[in-house]
Amino acid sequence: MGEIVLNIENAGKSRAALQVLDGVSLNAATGQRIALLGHNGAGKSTLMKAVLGLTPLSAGRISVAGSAPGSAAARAATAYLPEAVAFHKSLTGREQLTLFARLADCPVAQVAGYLDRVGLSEAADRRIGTYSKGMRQRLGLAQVLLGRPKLALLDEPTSGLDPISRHELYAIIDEMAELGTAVLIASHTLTEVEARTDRIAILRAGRLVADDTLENLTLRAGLPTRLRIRANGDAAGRIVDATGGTRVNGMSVDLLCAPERKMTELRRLSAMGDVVADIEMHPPRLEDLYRHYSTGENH
Amino acid sequence: MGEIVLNIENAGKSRAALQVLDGVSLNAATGQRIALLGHNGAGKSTLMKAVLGLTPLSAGRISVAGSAPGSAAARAATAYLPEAVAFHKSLTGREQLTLFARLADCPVAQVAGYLDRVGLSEAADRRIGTYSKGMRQRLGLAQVLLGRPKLALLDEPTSGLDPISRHELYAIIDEMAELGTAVLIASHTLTEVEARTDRIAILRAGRLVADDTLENLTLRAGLPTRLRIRANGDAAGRIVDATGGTRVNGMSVDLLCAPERKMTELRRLSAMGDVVADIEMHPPRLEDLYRHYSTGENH
Amino acid sequence: REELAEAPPPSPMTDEALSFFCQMNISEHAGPKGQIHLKGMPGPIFFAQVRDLVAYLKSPERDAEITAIYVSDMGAAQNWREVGHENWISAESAHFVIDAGVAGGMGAPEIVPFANAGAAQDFAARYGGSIVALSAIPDAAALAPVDLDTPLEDPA
Amino acid sequence: PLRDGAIAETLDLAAPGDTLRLRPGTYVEKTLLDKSVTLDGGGVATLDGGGQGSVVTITAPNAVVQGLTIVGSGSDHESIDSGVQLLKGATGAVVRDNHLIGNLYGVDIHGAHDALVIDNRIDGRQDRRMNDRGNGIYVWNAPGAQVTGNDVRWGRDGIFVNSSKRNLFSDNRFRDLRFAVHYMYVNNSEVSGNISIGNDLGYAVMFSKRVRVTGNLSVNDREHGIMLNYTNSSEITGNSVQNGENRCAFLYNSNKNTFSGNRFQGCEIGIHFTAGSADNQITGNAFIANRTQVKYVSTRWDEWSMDGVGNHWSDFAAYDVDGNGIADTAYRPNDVMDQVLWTQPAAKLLLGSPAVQLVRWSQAAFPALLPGGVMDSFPLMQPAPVSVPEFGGDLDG
Amino acid sequence: MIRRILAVAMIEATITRRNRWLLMATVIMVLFAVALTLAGSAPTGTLGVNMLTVSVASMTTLSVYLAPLLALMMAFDSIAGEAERGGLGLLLSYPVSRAEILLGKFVAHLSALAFAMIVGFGVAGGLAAVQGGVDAASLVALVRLILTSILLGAAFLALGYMLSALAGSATGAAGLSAGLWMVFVVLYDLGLLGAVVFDAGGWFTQTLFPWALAANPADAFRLWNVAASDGVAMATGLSGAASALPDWVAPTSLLLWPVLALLLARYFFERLEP
Amino acid sequence: MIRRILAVAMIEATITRRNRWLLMATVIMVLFAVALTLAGSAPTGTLGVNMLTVSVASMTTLSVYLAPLLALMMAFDSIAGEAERGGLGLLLSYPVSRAEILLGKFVAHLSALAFAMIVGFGVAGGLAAVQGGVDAASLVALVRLILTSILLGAAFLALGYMLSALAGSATGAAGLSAGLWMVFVVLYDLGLLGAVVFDAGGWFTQTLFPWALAANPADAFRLWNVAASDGVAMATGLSGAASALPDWVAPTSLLLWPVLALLLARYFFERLEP
Ligand SMILES: Nc1ncnc2c1ncn2[C@@H]1O[C@H](COP(=O)(O)OP(=O)(O)OP(=O)(O)O)[C@@H](O)[C@H]1O
Ligand SMILES: Nc1ncnc2c1ncn2[C@@H]1O[C@H](COP(=O)(O)OP(=O)(O)OP(=O)(O)O)[C@@H](O)[C@H]1O
Ligand SMILES: [Cu+2]
Ligand SMILES: [Mg+2]
Ligand SMILES: [Mg+2]
Repeated sequence: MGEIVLNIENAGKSRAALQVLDGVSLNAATGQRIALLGHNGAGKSTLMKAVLGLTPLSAGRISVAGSAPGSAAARAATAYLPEAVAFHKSLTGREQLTLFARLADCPVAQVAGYLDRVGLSEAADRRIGTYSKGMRQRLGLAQVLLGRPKLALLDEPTSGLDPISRHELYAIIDEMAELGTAVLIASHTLTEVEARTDRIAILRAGRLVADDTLENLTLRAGLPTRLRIRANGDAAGRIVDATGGTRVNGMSVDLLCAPERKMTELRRLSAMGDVVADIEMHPPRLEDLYRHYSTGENH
Repeated sequence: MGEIVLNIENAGKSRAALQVLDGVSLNAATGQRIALLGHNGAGKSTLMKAVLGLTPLSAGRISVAGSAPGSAAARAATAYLPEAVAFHKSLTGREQLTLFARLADCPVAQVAGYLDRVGLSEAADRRIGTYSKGMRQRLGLAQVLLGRPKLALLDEPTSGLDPISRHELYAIIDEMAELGTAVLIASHTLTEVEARTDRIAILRAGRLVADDTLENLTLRAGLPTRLRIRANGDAAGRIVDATGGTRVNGMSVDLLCAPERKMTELRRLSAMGDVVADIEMHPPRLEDLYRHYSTGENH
Repeated sequence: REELAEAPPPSPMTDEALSFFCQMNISEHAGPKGQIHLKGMPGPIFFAQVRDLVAYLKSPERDAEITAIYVSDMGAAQNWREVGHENWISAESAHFVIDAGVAGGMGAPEIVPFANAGAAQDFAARYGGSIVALSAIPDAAALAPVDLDTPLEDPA
Repeated sequence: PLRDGAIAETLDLAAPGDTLRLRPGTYVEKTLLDKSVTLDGGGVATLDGGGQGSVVTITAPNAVVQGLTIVGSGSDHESIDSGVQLLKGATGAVVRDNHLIGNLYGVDIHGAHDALVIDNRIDGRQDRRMNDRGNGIYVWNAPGAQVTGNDVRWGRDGIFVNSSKRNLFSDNRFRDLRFAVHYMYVNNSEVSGNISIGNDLGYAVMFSKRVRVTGNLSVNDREHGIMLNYTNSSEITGNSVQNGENRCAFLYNSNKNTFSGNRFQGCEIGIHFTAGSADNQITGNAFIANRTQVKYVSTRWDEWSMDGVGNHWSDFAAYDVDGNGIADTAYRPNDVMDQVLWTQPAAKLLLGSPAVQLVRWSQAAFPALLPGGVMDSFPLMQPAPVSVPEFGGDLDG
Repeated sequence: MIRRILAVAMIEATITRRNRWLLMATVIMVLFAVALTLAGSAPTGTLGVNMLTVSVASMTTLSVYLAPLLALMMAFDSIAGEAERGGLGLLLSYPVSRAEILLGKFVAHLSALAFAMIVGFGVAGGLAAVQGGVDAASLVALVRLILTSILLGAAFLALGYMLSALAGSATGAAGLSAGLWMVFVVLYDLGLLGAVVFDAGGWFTQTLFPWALAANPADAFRLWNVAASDGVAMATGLSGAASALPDWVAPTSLLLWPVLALLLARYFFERLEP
Repeated sequence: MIRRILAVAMIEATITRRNRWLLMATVIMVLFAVALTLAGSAPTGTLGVNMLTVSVASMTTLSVYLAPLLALMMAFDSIAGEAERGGLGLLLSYPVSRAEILLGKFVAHLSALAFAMIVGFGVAGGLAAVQGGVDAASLVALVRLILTSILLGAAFLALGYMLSALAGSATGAAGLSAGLWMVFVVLYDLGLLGAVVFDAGGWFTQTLFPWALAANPADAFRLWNVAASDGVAMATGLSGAASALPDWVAPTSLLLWPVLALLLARYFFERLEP
């Protein structure tokens, strides 16, 4: 694991009566891609703003590349894609990006390239007011690429992007990570995040309830694997009786079993001989994990 | 098929040099759920705004429940969720929703119920300015439920919603459809749309390039099914030679074949005997279809 | 001028008529009189001497827009004392004798109006002075300080 | 004796220097004092002229009429029917302490020199129109006449003085008249310490020279408190004019006069200059709360201060940083807007409009733009005190 | 329709209250009116009118400035801002017509304005009355002042909506509003004044000028208040001049303007693409 | 740092041009200055005074009102509005300090203001010069007017930023700006005048008052222009106070204010949570 770029210790933030963040500790090392999940209002965006120094914390501390959040050094090291990108509508995409390039100390000549990269070359000289939602999001994306950030905070980066741009986006994220950027992605699109991140952090009502790799989380969650057993002929009834599973459209039986009981069950099924035509194994997916961690429910 | 609620004929819209919509014809009948797909800037939001009468067309015509778009009757029949929901930030969620209920001629007493439905009861009396992005989106959703619209136009309804709310959303859509509402959903989240809509329409640069059920589209697209053949032992080379497929990590071979050639290929593979250990069949998914229709590429 | 078409007719001189500047009853004083009609005012403002009327006209001050100006026709007057109540003539068309060295009703040097140029000439021939139109009356004739010790003639 | 004609009979018998004391009662007869006698009503006798001619006529020098109530003069303006008429020859005649009621004229000093009219109460007629009434005291060609301490009410002018000189009118009270004091063609006279209340016009000086108007009070007079009309070289000092409905002071073709130490307060216009009034010296006066302090249409500058002393202006919020009682900056009562409004009455419709205020405001800040008019380079911070008779405020007593 | 207008009006009223416009407007009105009344009490002297009349006369002038200003400030953001923030599209997808939205906002803002006027002028008027007595005529003048101020405010509210619909952006609308205020409140009269001086009593001054004056709502307001009350006319110094026009002209102008401006605002609002 | 300030300034300049503020401000300035010059010329024509001097004198008063107004109008939206629209958070994630952002906006807006001033006063001055001749002194006065107007604008731009950072919402900022304008341009002087009248030449009037006057940037502007021009100084109500102060006070005040106000703006901007 590389150097720690982002270090959040015990971050707390209260707003009026609300405890928006509560004892959140999180680290990100160079090249890591971390998904930040959580229900609406869990505090994801607030955490990002705190990392940016836009919002002061009420407790705990954050350091970004060794500096305090909001310090010039921290900001130079950080790229940010807000959840609701807003640009001045009377500027063109190129003008807006040029401003950011200048501020990020990045050669202005590269602006055209970045615009092309996010598919905005044609619209570059139109006013942002005429952009579609996705086009604005793309422009937001383009500004993330400026400079060589050590830390990228992407707040729902795929929102508004069309499917093809989403793939592009994850390609970009991978590329950034490869170049050593630590990427923190707040997202609700679990399927995408599942495959594309190294670690997953889940916020629940301001508390960090999970922060690990997908495998470890799966293990730790102890969520049951679903076995789908296709019966030969009309043996489904027998299988139900034997395993305590539930019958699915006549021929099949679904069986939930905890990870530690999986091999036992498999062996028992094998022993049943040719009444079992086929067994499919569905390990828990991120969605189930998410449900588990983010709601605190047990299935 | 029910009564036609939305009838778009040859709609065209040009903006400055841009042809944003170009000869778009689309119908929606009661109870239909139609996905509207397309790349960023394809014209989805513009089409919706035209249906709402917010944007005048430059060509063609639209009728909503038999009335002109923007007429009182048409608006009474329509619910709309904009892609960027914006409410007055100094109002509370309840006040905002109450206004909409009054305008939609819907009993104000129901407001609390709808707020609960989208999970905002706790935040109902806080100012919208303090809402998280997803909470604002939820409020937007709540206002769609008001009244009994004949037509619901949802522009990226899941954007910003957490995974659990997304499920909720599609449940709500199904419920509306069951009650006879024609629902038009502009979305980029193909996986969700795939399972939850009756028909799929795809815009490409302002032109409607697809409008059919998923099956028909698949048929018509003639996209190749991918066959993954696992070789026994080291027979992979032989299989490549025989089929012209591409070798995948030593043991397997991928073979793309057009729908009409699928059975022929299968037969040929069967005939090869036990060199073939296993065959997996991957029919084209919506993502492939989308790529096909929305970019005009052929893979 | 255009507004002459709608100009109000002259008002007869009454015993109540007060001279605009000095608030005295003009009928009690000899010599030619004047009246000026102002827009929006029920009656004219009167002047015990034509000199004062001219002074009013020459002053840049305006109470309202002037709609008509009348002066006594001394040609039609019975005599200097009884000027007559109805013999008003439009000041624009009158002939004025200035510098005649005659005293007006209040005692200041007077500017004497006549409808008839001949009558004016007769007057000038008798008392001196020259004949001018309203617009040609010099400022001095109306505005110059008056030396009360200068003897003036009281015309018959 | 109360019989009609009794006085005449008694007078026939009287010798110069005698005093006739009348018994209480009303004597209906006209009296001619052609001897230097004193006719004393003792405050209880009434002379009634019976509505013909003058009630008392004096032709003898040093005759005295006092303590009488005199009523019933005739109504002829031509013969100036009066309560008491002092004709030529009545030099040094005295009219004192009488109450003259309802006579066409109260006292007519007609050619009598050095007559004295003192402490009479003259109530003129109310029944006729103002024009047809006579004057309270009429002074014609009466050099040296003094009118003092009289109380004149109703009638036309309180004192009308015509073609006279060396008169003193002092300490009189005038109410409900046309003019309180009316000067025509009079030189070298003085009006002082009088009170004028609710008359059309207070002190009107016309065609006169070297008149001193000083220490008088004018309250609620309708047209002007003090008017100078063709009047030159006069001195108007220490007067107080209050609450005139129109102008506190008005000058028409009047030159070389001095206004000093006057207080002009609460009038529509403080002082109004018109046609050809020049070389007047205006210093040490107080202009207090007049709606328009000065109305003076002029294209040249007129300096209203002398030797570093100007006037007091109640509307001038000025600084006196050195505390010498004189404001640090000059005061200009009128601006371009005033000139426009005076010369273009139609523009009055714009009064109160922000545009007008904008113009005024910039004019106030930069009076260099002004096209002439009055300028007071040494405005006084405080008004100078005036000494005028007390106006008791009882309008009916 | 009434129901929908009221629904919009209620929300707008809430917003007006929340963003403290109501408070601001009221405080401004009270401050100015009271300051003017107190300041005006000293040097006006006795004009034969009572304090309240004098105070009403000064407040008439004040209102010429303030009523349009407050109205424009309340109005300029209300369409452009909502369009810019994106809420307008959603609102317009409801079965509420643009005219109804406009009227709803108008009702709310006008109520706020009316509240501010009544409190401001009321307090100042009360003060003047306490200090210097009242009579029926001056009370009527005060009530007239308040009502006409509200009318004036209504005209400029509607004009503000028009600009807001025209401008495209809230800042643009703010600029246009400032311009409009200048034109109507200052420049127009300045132009007329210039023309009168230049014309020197000619045809323009005699025939066109009073009508041109009455055509401006700010001037119509002034003329109405002054012409209707002798006392106020006297206190303003305008007596006599106001009679240059028939009595009905100024009131008609002031009553027509809000209607006209609302129609204009509606026209431009209809053309607005959110 | 300079580079970043310039980057922000360039963008702000573009925005100012695009949303027509530059045009508006210029048009307003030209209209007013020219109107005032022409209106002033009619009755003063006969005076024989140098027209340009007259025009400059009038325009000084104009500028006291307009420069703060235009500056506040340009400034009020620029922080609150951007925070409201959401662009500020992103901007602040860049390595550009708030002070730099502030300065960038300041540079852009001040340039726009300067442009409007130069064109407006220039045109009016030119007009006056053409009509009534020029001399060196009046030209100097014109240039001084333009420069001090820009300084005055700078002070109020910065004050506007301060309010914009304070207010939280653009409409709130608009209201506060209106209030600030009233206070500095009108109420402050009114208060001082009241105090002077009340004090009746006492200690306050003689010692504190001139300094209090110079402490207000709008008055400092006036004092500077008045004191520097002989012709006007003697004639103005301010000359007493102006002469009671050392020469350097008013210029110092006017030069300090923009700096001070920028520091204040920065202080409140730093505290703003976007
Ligand atoms: N007001 C406008 N003026 C000019 N062009 C516009 C305007 N609004 C939209 N467009 C252009 O019209 C095209 C279609 O925009 P639209 O918002 O309908 O796209 P969309 O399909 O909804 O895209 P997205 O998926 O990003 O929301 C885009 O190219 C956009 O730039
Ligand atoms: N300015 C604010 N004032 C008060 N409360 C706020 C403010 N901003 C956010 N909150 C509250 O803080 C909590 C966290 O908000 P945040 O935006 O961080 O949520 P989030 O996890 O990003 O949600 P989403 O998925 O909807 O974007 C929410 O309950 C929200 O209502
Ligand atoms: Cu006389
Ligand atoms: Mg968020
Ligand atoms: Mg869209």
